[in-house]
Amino acid sequence: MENLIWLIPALPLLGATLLILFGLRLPRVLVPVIGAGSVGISAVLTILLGIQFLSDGAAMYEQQVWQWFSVAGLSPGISFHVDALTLVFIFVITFVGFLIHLYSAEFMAEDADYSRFFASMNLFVCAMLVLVMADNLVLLYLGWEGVGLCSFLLIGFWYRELANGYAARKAFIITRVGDTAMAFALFLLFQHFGTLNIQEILTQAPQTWSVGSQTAVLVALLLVGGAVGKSAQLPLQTWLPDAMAGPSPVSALIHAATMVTAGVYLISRMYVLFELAPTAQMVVAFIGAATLLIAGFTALTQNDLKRVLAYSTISQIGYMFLALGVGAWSAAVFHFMIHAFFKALLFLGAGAVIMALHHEHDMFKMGGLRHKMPVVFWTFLIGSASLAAVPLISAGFYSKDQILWLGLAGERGSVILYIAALLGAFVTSIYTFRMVFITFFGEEKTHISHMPGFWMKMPLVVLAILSVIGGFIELPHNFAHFTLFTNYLEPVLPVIVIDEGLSTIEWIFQIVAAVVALAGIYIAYLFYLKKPELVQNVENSRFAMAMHRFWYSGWGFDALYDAVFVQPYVYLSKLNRNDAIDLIYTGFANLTQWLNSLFARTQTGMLRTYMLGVLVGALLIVTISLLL
Amino acid sequence: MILLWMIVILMAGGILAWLSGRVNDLLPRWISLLAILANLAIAAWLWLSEPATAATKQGAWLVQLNMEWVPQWGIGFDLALDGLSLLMLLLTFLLGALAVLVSWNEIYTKVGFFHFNLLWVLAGITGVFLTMDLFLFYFFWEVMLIPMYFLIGIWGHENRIYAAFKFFIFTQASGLLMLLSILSLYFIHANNTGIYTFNYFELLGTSFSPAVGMWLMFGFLAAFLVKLPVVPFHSWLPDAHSQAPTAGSVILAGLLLKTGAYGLLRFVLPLFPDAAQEFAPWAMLLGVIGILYGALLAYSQTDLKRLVAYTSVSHMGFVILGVFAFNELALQGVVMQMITHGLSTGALFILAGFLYDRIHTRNIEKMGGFWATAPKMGVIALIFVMASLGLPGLGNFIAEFLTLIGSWQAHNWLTVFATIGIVLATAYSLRILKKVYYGHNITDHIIHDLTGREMLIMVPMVVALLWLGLYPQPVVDTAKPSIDEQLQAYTNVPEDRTISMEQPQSINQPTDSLSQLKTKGGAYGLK
Amino acid sequence: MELTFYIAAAVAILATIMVITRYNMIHALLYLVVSFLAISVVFFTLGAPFMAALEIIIYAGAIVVLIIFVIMMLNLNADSVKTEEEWLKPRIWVGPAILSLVLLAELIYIFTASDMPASTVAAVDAREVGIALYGPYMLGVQLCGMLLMAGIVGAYHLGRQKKKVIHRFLEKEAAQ
Amino acid sequence: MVLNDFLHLMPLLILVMASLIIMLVIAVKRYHKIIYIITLLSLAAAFASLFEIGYIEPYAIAPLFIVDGFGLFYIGLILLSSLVVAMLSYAYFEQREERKEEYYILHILATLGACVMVISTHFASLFLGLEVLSVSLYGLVAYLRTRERSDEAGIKYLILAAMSSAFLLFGMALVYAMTGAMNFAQIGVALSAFQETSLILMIGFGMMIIGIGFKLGVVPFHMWTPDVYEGAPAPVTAFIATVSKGGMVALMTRFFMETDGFSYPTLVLIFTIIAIASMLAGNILALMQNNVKRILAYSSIAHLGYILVAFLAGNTMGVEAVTFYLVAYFITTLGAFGVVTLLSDEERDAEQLEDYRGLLWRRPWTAAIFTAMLLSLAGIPLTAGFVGKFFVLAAGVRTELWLLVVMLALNSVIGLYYYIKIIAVMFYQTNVVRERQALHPSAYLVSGITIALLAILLVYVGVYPTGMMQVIENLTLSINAPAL
Amino acid sequence: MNGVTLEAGLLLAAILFILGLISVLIRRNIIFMLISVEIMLNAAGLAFIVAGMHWAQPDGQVMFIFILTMAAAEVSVGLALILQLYHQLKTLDSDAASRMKG
Repeated sequence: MENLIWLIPALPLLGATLLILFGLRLPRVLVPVIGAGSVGISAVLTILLGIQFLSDGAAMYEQQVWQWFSVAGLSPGISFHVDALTLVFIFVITFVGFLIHLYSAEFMAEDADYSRFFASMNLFVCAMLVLVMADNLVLLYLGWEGVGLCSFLLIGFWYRELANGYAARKAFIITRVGDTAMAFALFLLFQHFGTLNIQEILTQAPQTWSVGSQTAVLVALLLVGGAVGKSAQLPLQTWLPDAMAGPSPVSALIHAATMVTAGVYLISRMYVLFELAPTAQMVVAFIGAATLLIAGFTALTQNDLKRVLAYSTISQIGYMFLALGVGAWSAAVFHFMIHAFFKALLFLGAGAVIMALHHEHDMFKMGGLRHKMPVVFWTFLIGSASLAAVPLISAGFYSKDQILWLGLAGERGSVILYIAALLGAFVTSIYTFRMVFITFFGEEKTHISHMPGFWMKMPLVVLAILSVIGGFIELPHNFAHFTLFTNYLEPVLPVIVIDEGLSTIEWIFQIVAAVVALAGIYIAYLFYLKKPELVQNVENSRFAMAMHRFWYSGWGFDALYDAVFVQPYVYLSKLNRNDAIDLIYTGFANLTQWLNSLFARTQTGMLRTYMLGVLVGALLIVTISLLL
Repeated sequence: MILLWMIVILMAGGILAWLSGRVNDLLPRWISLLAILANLAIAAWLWLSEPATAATKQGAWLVQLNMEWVPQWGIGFDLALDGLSLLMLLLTFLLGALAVLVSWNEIYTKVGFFHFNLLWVLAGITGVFLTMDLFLFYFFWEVMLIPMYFLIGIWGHENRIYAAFKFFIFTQASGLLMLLSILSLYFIHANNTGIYTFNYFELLGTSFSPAVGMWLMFGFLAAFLVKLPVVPFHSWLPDAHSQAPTAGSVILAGLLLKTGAYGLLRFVLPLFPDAAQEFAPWAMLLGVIGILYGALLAYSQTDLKRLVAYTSVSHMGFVILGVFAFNELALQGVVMQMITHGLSTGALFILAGFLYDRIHTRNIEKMGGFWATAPKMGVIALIFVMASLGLPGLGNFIAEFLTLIGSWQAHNWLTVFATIGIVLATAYSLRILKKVYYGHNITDHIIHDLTGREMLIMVPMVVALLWLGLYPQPVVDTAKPSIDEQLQAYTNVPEDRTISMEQPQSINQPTDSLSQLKTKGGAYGLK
Repeated sequence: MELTFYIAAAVAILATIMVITRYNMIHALLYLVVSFLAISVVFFTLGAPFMAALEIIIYAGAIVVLIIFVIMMLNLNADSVKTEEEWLKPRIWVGPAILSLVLLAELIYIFTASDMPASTVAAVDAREVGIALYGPYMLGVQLCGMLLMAGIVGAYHLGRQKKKVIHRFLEKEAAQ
Repeated sequence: MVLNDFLHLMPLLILVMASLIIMLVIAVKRYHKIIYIITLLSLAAAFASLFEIGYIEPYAIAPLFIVDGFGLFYIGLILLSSLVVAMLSYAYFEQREERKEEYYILHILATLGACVMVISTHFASLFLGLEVLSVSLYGLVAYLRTRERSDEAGIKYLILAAMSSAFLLFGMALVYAMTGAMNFAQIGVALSAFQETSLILMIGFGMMIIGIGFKLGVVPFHMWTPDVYEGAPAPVTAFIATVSKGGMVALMTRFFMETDGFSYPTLVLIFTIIAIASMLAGNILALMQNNVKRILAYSSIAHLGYILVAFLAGNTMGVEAVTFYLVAYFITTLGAFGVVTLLSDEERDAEQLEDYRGLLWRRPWTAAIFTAMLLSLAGIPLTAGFVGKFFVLAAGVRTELWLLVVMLALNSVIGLYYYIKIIAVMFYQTNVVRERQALHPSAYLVSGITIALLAILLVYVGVYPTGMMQVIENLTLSINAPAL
Repeated sequence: MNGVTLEAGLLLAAILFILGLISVLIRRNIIFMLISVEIMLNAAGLAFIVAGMHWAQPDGQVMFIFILTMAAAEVSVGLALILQLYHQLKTLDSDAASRMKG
């Protein structure tokens, strides 16, 4: 089985290639068969591989497909490395990916560019798999950029709208900024280790660098740069809300479940470096904390259903970063997995709603869908519960609670982080249920035109089930102490050390978290369902208006970047469109022309002038002779 | 002898094409296509017959030819081929063949003369890549300009005369400075040894004072930096590239620029090791400025070909950055960059040509939404745009990555800025895609998708680029011996900042491979 | 003899100055003859009597007369004196004259300041000249023949008049 | 004078005889074609007689001449150029109503004068050769008397030439006064006896430079060049550009080599200034010019500047470079003016840039040849001009004349502009056709063949200069130049 | 034989030469120009004679004869040309003969 590892990314690639080459000529029926089928087979292979992995107890599988290139000691291969961490990611990518492909088969059925869609999606799955399976950083970088490309293609999928093009470009460029930082990390790593093989680096790093060494911090920070770009964390978070221009399955797969968590993968994959660089790790934690708050508050003010989800994604990844930052590696990965389930579910549900309402994105034009679309409603509700971390019954509760707790009690945890996370949780439950109440309750505002069929409902249901039961594989310490997931990851990621003093009162914090989540739901209920006039009252105050505007704009980051980076660059570029340096040469040409007109004036055509020239020459010669 | 044949085939083919142009328009096309393909076959045969491993038995030089030309001055008709030349030749003939195909439906006036010029440009370029005599090098260096001048000046776009003038004068001016350097080198060598010769191998290792070395190097640099081009000597390029006919742009961007890079590798590095090292930070700085400045300008262009031209400025910045990093990684990157940039930019120009064919404008403000009716073109454009921004999996990534990782060893901060250039590359590259293929079609023209002939042109480039991106090892192996040789003078460069790299493949590499060559005149050595 | 030289030199210079300042061409030519005569005296004082004779015969005789012939052919009258006067405006002549005088000053300075080789002035008579002319300079004399031939052929070809020569202004008018 | 002297002067004698015969023929009957053929035959015979002489030992005809390899080479060059000009002349003059026959006499006499110059070793022969050349040229420049421009050019040339001759003579007189010798070798001997540089001597040399400089058309004695080039009939312009200037270059080279003029920093400085000024002024003046003949005139000023660079190298290599450059320049200039001649009609010469518009499409071969010539002038490889320029640069670099060499390079670039401007005009598409060939096509056949041969020669020398260099190397050995 | 020094002779020649030069420069009448050139040539001849006397050689006088010949030839061609030009321009103004310039 482990010899077939390469097939897992290769199958989606094959699917993509087939669709690119023959997409236009294939019958429409075959397109989703190829598209979803290839991912489906990959998913099956993944599960088989996972079973084998668990049963034979191997630490890892490695396979080199071919030597990519080899120059002066830099010899990355097209080679894969599969261990416990990788398997989690592969599983999510292929399995959730497969579900989303199925969903898309129906969702995109009307679209003219059916095959292009599946080609891009398949290519994305391939790139994402390469990213997580790569055994060296160059190959990881290939996947890293590959997913960026696919993200670009899919955000701009409906290319006729120029805004989509802008959004796609923005996403690509901003993530590229992060990638550049990551490239520096690669350069530094190669400079110090002479290799870019991840395992070699991980084993060599502790021998070369002491804890807190400056280079290690630098490398780690640069890696964080890459991670924040891909994972839409502060300060590079601005692209993700715009990325919602893509079709909903894309948002579900790329901008919720998989690609945006690549940063989480990268950091947990390179955890050794972060353990060597506590400063960098702290930075990660604080980035996470700050992001989850900022994004949470922004989500609170959005009208666009998908934008709410987008900001919520940013916020949730913030939690993962926070977890990574405090060294709660497995908690982060766990939250990633659970988040993938429920966020994909939410996006798919939102997609179903949006499609049902003539591609209407504005929540305030929705409403009352509870009865019209029961399957969507219930699954959406389950997802929302998970997102809002409704205690005990939702998977999100278990994963998020773990982060809240470890943020305080972990060896690098702190009260600030905890409070931020708690506040974030509160806001999360408010905006989540604000969304649910506005969309599904109240009165119907737009006519439903298209009810989701089987292929759309089935993934919703599957994901909803996962969003519920997924949480039970990892329960809190004082709560049966069932840590299947952490144990599973233990060979790869170390278990966090917990402040023993606090662990006795863990239950207090669990109750606090539960109360906060429920309180948030209640407030949402109060404001958006029971007494909508309260919203009016709040919005009437000048301060609230300003805050609303500020949060609505995503804390003004877009405007800031626009003013600081984009506009000056564009201005400079436009200003210099005709290339100022060219003026030097034009000037030289003009000088010679001017000289020409000057000299030409001496050619008067008159004999006397010519003779004067001879005289001047004679005078010059005699004078020179005299002077020398 | 086979080397001479390559040049002769092109020249003879050119004359034949000119003459046959009187018979009909189709004949010159076929003649030139066949001539180039014949050469491509020769080059491919040379490549395949050579053992693919880096450690070839007889050193870096695969084939040599020495003939007398002007014995009074020690000028020989000396040609030699090593891995680097071979790769460049392959690129030359591949792009040459594509240029002919591109012109198939584009050039209708004076077809014979057009192909004459095309083949002679290629002949000049071939000569430049092969010659091992500095006089001959200058000779070919100039030979390739005239036909290029005609290509731009006769078959170019509306502002062609101006562009042709500018191109010609820039390259000539810099070339003359190189000629002065060559002559000085010649006489210095003669004064030192009493042997008057322009032979490259003999001139290697000529000793001179640091100041003299610096000036001589500047002479060479002038020619190469203008050709490359490096900011601020680039201003001929956007005009020439945008005004040339498609085939001309392809050859300009794909090949002519590479002669500058080739010159840096072949001549500047081995001839002036001390001066080069002293100048290296400045050269790298120029490279970085080029990368950023080119990107800045590319972003605001509305003329598609001009935009692509400025991207060349930006991309060529990597070349000089890598060359002056003096390590194998960077130089491999440079070689890759030469090849992949040739392909990707060439392809972008060809695509611009296709668009011009369809809508008769190069203004991207007047384009938009072409994906709807021309999806194949869109996909192919996408691939080359991605190549241009250095997406992994395509050859350009390997090139830029190697260059940067190599230059990082030499200079951290400059590399940082160079890498920022990649972000800017993203901005301008995606702008092409967005302006041309996204949005709605605002022209009156219906954009047809690529025809069979056009696909025939594009598919090999796509395949080549993917191949280079996913399995560049054959190219790396071919270039390695010659890169090692160019770097020989730098083996003592203190590399304390880099860790000792294990180089399993270079162990068997004979370091004094040159001494096995038979050349006229006295002993020479590369110590 | 020395005094004669200086007197003759003074006359030559004065006569030449008169030549270059005359408006009337015939007057100028007459002064030119005076200048040539004075120079022939100088030749004589220098011990070259044969040259003195040639100077008078050819310069004063042939050349000046030739010029006078042409002037007569062109039928120049009092108007031409007037135009000549108009042409010779200070604006025109001051600049070149000053430059020339600077040149002259430099030459004078050089001639007086620098050492001359020891003087061995001796008369060289016509006989010696003749021997030299038809000895070593034989080919030179033949070349003189060629020179004159070229001059004659050229003068003949150029001097030939076509019957009808229209003034260019008239030509213009005719065209209009 | 012994028989051997006459034998060694055979080419000159043949020319003299030819001029006399032509005069006699004219006296009998004016018959253009016959006189044309006589001219060609005599020039060819004169050239052939060079081989009779051989070139092994320098043969002195004291005190005026020396027949050595250098002189013979230049005589050969002059005779061939003259032959080419004569060949081009028939079609050109046949269209004109002038009397055509005297042209050939003057042509031959001018050639004679140039030949005399290059073998002279004495002021007298120098002067006489120069004057035979000049006086013939007065007639030739103004030959088309009814053309106002022709007359204007003639009078300008005459007055200026006479004036510069006066300077030359005065300079020679000063040199003679100081050294007591007029033979170059003797002057050299006398000079070496001087303890310190004599100022008067310098002035003498300086004034001679004025005379020489005028003939060469270098700054600041260059101003006649464009007007005379424009006004003179195209073949005569070709003659002036090649034979007249080339003869003077040869003379100057011999004179300065024999007298070791390069040991005087004053002269070197003067020549350096002249060279730089010529290169700059020539090229810059040509930039915006629209008259092809004037462009070529200005370019000739610049080219003489280039030649001075090699001349200033002042050693064997310099002499070789000068000679080689001249050969290349001769071929190129003759070719270029050949094309101008070929395209001229009875009304006026083909001198406006407009006349060349679209020539590449109308007459591709003529245009190709003209392009080759212009590229050669610009010093582009595959042409003789390139090798020449390379040689000159090499000589300059060898002697480390960095300023001059860099100026040369810079000026070549400026020069490029106007050469390629003409080329560009030739490939403009056009509808205007100015094709008026008055004569039967066969009349142009000789001219056509001539320029075609020149083009072939141009490329041959450009691609394989070895042969030409071999000849020059052997022949210029006789010049008493400082070795490398 | 006498006390006339080389300096004096050359000075006289130089003065005459420069006078001729001035004249040729300031005159617009072409005939005057021709005359002035003759003065210059004559001065050069004088210089030769002075130099020849100084060295007691006939060569200077031989040169004078040659100069004389040349002057004659020159004047004849020159006058013929002037005649022709006068017929074209109807003036002797040298400035009028300036159609070619630039």
